[in-house]
Amino acid sequence: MNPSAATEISSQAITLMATLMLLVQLLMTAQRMLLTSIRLFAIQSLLLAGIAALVAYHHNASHVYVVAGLTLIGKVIFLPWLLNRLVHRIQIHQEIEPLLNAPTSMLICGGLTLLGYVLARPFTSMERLGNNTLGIALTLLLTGFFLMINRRKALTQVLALLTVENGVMLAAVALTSYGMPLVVELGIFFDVLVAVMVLGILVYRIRESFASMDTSKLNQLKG
Amino acid sequence: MNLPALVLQLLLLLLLAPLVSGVIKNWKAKLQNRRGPRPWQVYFDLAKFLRKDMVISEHASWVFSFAPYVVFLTALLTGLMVPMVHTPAPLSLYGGVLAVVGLLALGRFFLALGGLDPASAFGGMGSSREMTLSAIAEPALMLAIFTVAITAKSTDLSQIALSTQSATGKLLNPAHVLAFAAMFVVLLAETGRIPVDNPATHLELTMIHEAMLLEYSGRHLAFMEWGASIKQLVLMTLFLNVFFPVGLAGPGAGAGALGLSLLAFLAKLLALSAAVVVVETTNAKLRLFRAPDLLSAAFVLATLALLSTFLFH
Amino acid sequence: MLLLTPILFAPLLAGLLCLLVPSRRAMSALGVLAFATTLGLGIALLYQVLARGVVTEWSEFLSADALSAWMVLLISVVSLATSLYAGRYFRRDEAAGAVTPGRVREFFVLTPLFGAGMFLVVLANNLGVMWAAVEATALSSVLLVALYNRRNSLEAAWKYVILGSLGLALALMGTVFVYAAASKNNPQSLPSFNWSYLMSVAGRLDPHLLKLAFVFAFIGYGTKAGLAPMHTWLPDAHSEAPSPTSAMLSGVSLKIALYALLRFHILTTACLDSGFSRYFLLGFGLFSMFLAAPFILVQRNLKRMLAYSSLEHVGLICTGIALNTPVTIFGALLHMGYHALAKPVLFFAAGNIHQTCHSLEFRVIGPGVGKVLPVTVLLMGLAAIAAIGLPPFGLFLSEMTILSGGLAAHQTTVSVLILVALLASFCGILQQLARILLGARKPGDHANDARRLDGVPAMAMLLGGLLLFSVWLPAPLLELLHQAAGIIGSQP
Amino acid sequence: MNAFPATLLIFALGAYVAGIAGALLFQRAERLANGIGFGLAAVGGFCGVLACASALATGAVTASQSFELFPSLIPFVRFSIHADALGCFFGMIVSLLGWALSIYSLGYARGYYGRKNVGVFGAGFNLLLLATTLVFLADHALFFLIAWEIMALTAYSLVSFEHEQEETRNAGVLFFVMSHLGTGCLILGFLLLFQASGSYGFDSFHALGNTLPAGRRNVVFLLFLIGFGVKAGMVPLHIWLPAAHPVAPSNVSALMSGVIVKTGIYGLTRVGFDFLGTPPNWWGVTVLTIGTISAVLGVLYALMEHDLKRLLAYHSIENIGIILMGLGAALMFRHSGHPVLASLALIAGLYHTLNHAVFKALLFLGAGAVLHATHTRNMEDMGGLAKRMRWTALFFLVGAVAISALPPLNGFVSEWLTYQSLLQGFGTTTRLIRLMFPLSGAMLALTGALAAACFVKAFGITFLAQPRSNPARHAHEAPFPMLLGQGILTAACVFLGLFPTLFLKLFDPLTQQLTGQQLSQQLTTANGLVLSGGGAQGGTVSTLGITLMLLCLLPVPLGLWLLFARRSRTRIAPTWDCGLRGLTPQMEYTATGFSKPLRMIFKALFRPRREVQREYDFSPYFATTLRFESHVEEVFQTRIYRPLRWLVLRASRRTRALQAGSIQAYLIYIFVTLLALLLFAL
Amino acid sequence: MFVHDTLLNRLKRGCETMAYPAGPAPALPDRHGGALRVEAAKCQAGCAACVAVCPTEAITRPPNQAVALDLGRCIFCAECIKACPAGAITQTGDHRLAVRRRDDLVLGEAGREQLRLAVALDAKLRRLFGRSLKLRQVSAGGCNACEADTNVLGTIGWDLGRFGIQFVASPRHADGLLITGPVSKNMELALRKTYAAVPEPRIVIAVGACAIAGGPFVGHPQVNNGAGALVPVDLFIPGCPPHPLTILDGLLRLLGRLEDAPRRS
Repeated sequence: MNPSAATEISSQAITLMATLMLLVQLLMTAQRMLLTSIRLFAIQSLLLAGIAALVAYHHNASHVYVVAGLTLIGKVIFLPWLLNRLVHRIQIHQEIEPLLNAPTSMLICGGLTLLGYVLARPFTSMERLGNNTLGIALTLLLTGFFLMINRRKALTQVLALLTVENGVMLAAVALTSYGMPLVVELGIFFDVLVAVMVLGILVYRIRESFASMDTSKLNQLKG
Repeated sequence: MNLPALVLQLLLLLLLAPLVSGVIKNWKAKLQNRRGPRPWQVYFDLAKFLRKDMVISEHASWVFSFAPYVVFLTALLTGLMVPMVHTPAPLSLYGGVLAVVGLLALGRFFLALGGLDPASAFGGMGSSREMTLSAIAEPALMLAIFTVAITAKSTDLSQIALSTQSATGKLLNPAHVLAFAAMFVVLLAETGRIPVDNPATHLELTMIHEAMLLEYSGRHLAFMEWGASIKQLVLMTLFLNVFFPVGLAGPGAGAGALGLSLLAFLAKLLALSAAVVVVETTNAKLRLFRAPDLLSAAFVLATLALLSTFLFH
Repeated sequence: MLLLTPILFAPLLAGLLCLLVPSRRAMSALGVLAFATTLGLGIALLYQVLARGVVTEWSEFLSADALSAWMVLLISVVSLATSLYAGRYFRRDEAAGAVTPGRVREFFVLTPLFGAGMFLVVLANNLGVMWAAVEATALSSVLLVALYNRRNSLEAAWKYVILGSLGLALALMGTVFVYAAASKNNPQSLPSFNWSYLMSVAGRLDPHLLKLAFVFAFIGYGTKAGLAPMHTWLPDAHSEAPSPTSAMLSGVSLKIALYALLRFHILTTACLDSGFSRYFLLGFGLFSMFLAAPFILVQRNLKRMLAYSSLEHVGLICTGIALNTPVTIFGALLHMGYHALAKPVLFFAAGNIHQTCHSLEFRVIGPGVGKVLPVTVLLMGLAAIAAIGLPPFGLFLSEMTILSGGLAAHQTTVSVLILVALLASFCGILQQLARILLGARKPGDHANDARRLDGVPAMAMLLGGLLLFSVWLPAPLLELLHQAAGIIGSQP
Repeated sequence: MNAFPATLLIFALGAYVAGIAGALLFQRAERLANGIGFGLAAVGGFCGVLACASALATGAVTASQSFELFPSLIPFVRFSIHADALGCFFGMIVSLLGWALSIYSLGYARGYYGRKNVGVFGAGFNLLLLATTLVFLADHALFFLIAWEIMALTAYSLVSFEHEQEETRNAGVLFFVMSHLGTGCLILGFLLLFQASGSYGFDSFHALGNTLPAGRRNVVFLLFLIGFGVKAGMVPLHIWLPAAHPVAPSNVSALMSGVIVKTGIYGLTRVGFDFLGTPPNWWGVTVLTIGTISAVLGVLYALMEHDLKRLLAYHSIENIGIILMGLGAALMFRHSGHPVLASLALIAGLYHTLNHAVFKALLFLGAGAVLHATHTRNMEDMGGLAKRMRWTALFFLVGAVAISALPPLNGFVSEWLTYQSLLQGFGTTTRLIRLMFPLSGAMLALTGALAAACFVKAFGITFLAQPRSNPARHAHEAPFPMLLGQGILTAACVFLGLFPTLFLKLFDPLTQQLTGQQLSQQLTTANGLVLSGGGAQGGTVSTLGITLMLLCLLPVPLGLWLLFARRSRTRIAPTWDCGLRGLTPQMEYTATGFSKPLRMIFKALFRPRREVQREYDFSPYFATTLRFESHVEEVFQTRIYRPLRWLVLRASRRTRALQAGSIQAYLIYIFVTLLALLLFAL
Repeated sequence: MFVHDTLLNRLKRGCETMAYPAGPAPALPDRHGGALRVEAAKCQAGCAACVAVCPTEAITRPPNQAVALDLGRCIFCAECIKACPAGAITQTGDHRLAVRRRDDLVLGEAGREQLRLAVALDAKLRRLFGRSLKLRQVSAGGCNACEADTNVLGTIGWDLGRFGIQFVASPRHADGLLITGPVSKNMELALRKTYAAVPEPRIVIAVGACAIAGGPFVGHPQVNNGAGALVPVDLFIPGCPPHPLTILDGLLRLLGRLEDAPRRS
């Protein structure tokens, strides 16, 4: 396989995986079961790890392997496990009615996707691998953001936040030839880990105090 | 300062003032088809008051006893600032129209305090009304005087008189006539005449000036009454010699001219008294709250006078 | 001699040691010791920076320029005061049963970590590390906010962490974009992500990318810095956190985020050679100032009011920097310092009032707090006078500096707007505080406070410093500020 | 400035500083704190008077230089003072009042023993004097603003000194808020000047206005007019004044009404005559109009008051109006190129400033003594105090005569000068605008007459007749220091009234500085005994002559007395009560009743509300109880400020809805901002 | 024009004040018999017809004494004249009735058949009040008839003002009191106070039977039987009510302004 063909294949694969990430994101937007969402997030993270691995392989950048590995361990295995446990402990499985119904949400997500692509257009030339991965990354970020707004359960908000994070990581992998410097990656990784743990603690405490996880009930502080 | 002139004018003021009041009273009675008190009745009254004992309220403070002297002296002093038979007035240098108005206000200030001092409701009422009406009369008075003062470019009464004298046509100037009219209304108010105040009323609730004097007796009362009549004379003189300085002797006039001037002044004074009598006889006293209407009419007249100085300049 | 490393590690060490020591008193002493050390080191750093320009350590992993040195001083002072204050504060809380000893330990462990995180933010040379450090400060402070574990504090913490994390995710995006821009320039090797490097190649970076990067970084760090309309977590967190934490959050944490934002601003300006980022700072700064005023005016809660006042001051600092003249930037930095000295005093006093009156609602605190807490209220009054920008305190001077700089640069409209906003919040704060501090107690009120001097040393230290530096700025400090202003405003 | 006054001036400032330190240091020992605090303030005030007056009298001010008080350790600010003629003049006012008020306070502060912290009180008083003096002397805009704000701050603290009452607190806040809004305007004004000159030094502002573009210059003028106008209490920016002045301790009220308010006048003069160059006509017209309105409305509202100190406060508004009339006329003359007339009007305004400071402080001190004795400010509870507080009554009466602009006291002199300048102004132009002069003069006459009415009421109801309450019945004379303080000011009233020609010399350097004219020669005739309104025929007045003549005429009534009534006796009897069972205090005329005719006449303005509740058993003509309430509210309060406040608060409450507690909403804010910025960045 | 008409009319009418005292006094009305004359000498011994008919107990005849008519109490009803069989009591038609002393009003004894008309004030007081007298009227519980007749003096026909006599509102301005009515208990304080309010020297004039002695109310527990009990009276003007002419005569007599007035040395 000549290098260009390899690049081509890698590129195709990355594009595919990125698109799948977006698809997973849309699925998360559309459904309500908490455990399903966690699983979907795990899948999304797995795809991200795959992309990272592909990039690492293609550029022969060993530290990006580390990133892929960390993503795999952290976001595909550890965090879903943690969140699963939390769901079981707090005995809440289903998201209540989101603010906007599914069709409207999908419509908005479509719009956001468009925006992501438009934003990414000037920078497509920078991508070594994949097509429009940056656009997808931005879309992931924006739809994740939208998901946070649209959902009211504390846990789903955490999940949505994590998908935003995935989007950022995708951008990091997609845009830069070698990913970020290792120390940064490590920092980011541990931060995200700690963040989720902190969030978990809070979710737990909120559940204890409010007997609910509905964040729309967290509205005592006004003015 | 010309001492003989000063003494002369002082005597004139002291002696003429009660007579003017008496004459007005007499003529008023005459117009009511009665015989009326003699014109010099006021002298008798004053002499009697001076000789009588005084009864002073237990609530009154020193202000009460101080006020009559202030009223009397300020009236006298203003009289010396107004040209009576010759220009300049004896104390013309010590103050012009502003000082005259100010000194009269000083007298009124103490008069009103004297009314309040004995803790009588009538006195307070009189003070309140007096101060109210004088406050409303004051701008009209000032504006009327300003109209002539501006043309004369001076606030000195003698200068104003001279300036008015110098141009005979000025007397028929619309500004002058309007100011003259305004001043006449103010004169009625300031001297406590019908239709603003009734000097002959016995009913406390309708009183203004009298109400403040209710507690005064003896020589205090004499000085108050005398002061009031001097003030009346001063205002009339001001009115006559500033707005209508016909016959007024100029500076450095000889004895003959002065005599003539005195005669002219007396004649004008009598004429003005007659006018006051006519007004008093043919009008009813206004309600207290209607009096401002009259005075604001005077103010409007004065403003029109001022405006016409601008229009016909 | 190593300077930056001990600054970073002293609090870290203290925090970890706090896990071990038994007594609250010892924990508090450790905190004081750590931050006193950093303060001393910070002063040393000041002279080093003045002498050498930039101080670096760990092969440029850590680096400190004038701006960083200034921030180090601010962090040290505020943290020192907080540690001084916290001991007594938690003794009373514990006595009242408001917190468990475990929670108190949590505080004494997390606060130095929080401080260490902030030190790392300002000392890190690498933008990514800086991001990570900001995230670390956010996470440590979230737990501090939630310390009381009451419904309201949990709600506040939740909002803080969600909005903060989201913001930081966006900031990370911005960081990624910058990195991308840097690596595009240098495709062959692993590019340096160091500040010093980035600045050196700033002119050659992709402007579009940097614009996008700045937008993300702006929203991200702006959220953390409490710029309106991303500020919504701020009043909640400030009001529900324990007062020492509120003081840290308001006194320095906001400014640390602002510092991070400023780094992006400097870079963007250097790259674009235009006022692109300035307009952001200007617009949002002014908006923050104006938004704060009505909230202050009809506020019902003491600490929330103070939080909105912080919002206003942050807005002013942003605006001052955005006016982009040496004078205004100098003024803004000066203002940062004065505000860092004044605002914690207010929060400390609010803490005392809270513990005495058991509420922060103006209605409950009611008139006449001065009768109960005379010393606290006196100091609070002075600090409030400072905070609303009255002489003889320095905030007046820094505000005047910003305004005159603005006018000298013919930014008349902006200056007028600044002035109007300042006046509005002045009226609000004055009216609110006069309502509670002065007056006589309501009959039947038995709130009294035996320990009237609690927290006074910390407040007196800050206020004394404020007063001192209001009339006398030492020459080195002045020089440092000018250098720092030069770093921010060296480009158009 | 030659060495002597400058040293003395510094000494005065030093005394204030020492007073602050001493009073604070010894705050535990209240007697000592009182003695040190106010004693040093008195020393400082005395030195200040001496320094400023001698500097003005010897003309040393014209040669004075700006010098730095102490080197500034922060950039931008220069703590430099320049005792120029204008500053010195106002410095003299503040020092004079500081002197008298401090002596008064030595007695007044005793009332706080054991109740309040006298040390803090004394320190605040000193600080206020210090800051105010520095406001007048500052030669650098930032220093000026610092002094200005410290002055406002100290004044606020002193106003709120008796903060236990809610009324006091609210008034304090209102004062401070208004003051600060004004300061905002000042800051902007100075900033605009700074923008033009590039420096904050006052020396760089001289006649700067001539180089400014017209629009900019007008804006600057308006800003300063508003800024200083708030402090001066000109209508309609005055609402804080009647609220704040009454609630302050009386010595502070006196200082505020006497001096603090004058800082606004100082500022307007400084800006209008020094900084802004030759003014356009409308500036003067505006100031004159505002002055006229302030004068009339101030006195009208004063008449409606029965709170003695509020009444006095409204009179401050009136007098500020009169001062502004002088200043406005001066501006108009400056525009039309009549420097002599401008100087005359300026002198009129500034002389009135001095006079008002003296007599208003005196009146407030009197009110303070009354308050001290009766513990009420309500005139309806007073009465009969002239017998119980003889000296206070006398002093108050002198103040009342002076403020009513009655000859021969000082109020008359300055109003006379104002009249003169207004009347002579008529000839300066042929345009219709000149009608303003005599009309303003007429309004001035109305003001004067109403003021006289008001002070008849104030003095009469407070001091004369029967006591209306128990405290008034048992009132006692004020302690000696309080009397001495009042005595000094009384003497000042008399001297300023009787010897205006002497004091006119002090204005020479001032007018020389501001208009390039010296008028003292022109304004005096007859060996300096007679004041002349400029020009030999323009009109003259001699208060001294009037007084002497009054004394000379005294033999007339005395002679009549001797002639007719040598043997008459005087008997004390109950007041004539129409033969009823004796007069009770309830039957006396009340303050409210006294002003009723005016309330009715100016009904359209006052819109009085009255409520009468009558309870009766069988016939409405025989009421068993009757409750009468009458309110007059200021039209500015009801028509402008209250709706404005309501609007602001409502808008604020609406804004509060943004922070409704929903995290979703907060996320949306960020999201929308992000989208907007992204689109913008595209 | 109103002003014009008024003035013209007034001027046309001229002076309508009566000539008295320079000219003749106006005639008394028919029903007014003027002063009474009592000649006790004419009385029949033991006759007390007049005593019985007198409604105000003005006529007394103590045992073994001459009849005495107290004009101070008399209401001039003329019943006694009709009742007297001897014609001892007669009407003189004289309007002059004012006296200075209370017992000058008691008629009957020989030598005291007529009123001893009032003498003028002493020289000092006359000098003081002669040309200027201000009076304060006190209506002390009467029927208002005396006040009405006093008022008549103010009309243009009588014009009391021409003599320098004037009624004033304030007792402080007054030189004396003019009291009408029997001085009921309710007016007692008022009268005392009014008297106290008048500055010295002062005179008191009691007008009408009530003010002199209580008139028809004499002896009633609620009246003081006239002003004399409370204040020193200088002039008594009897009548019920006295005719204005009588009052005017009394006043002028007191001031020594009538030609025929007997003067004290």
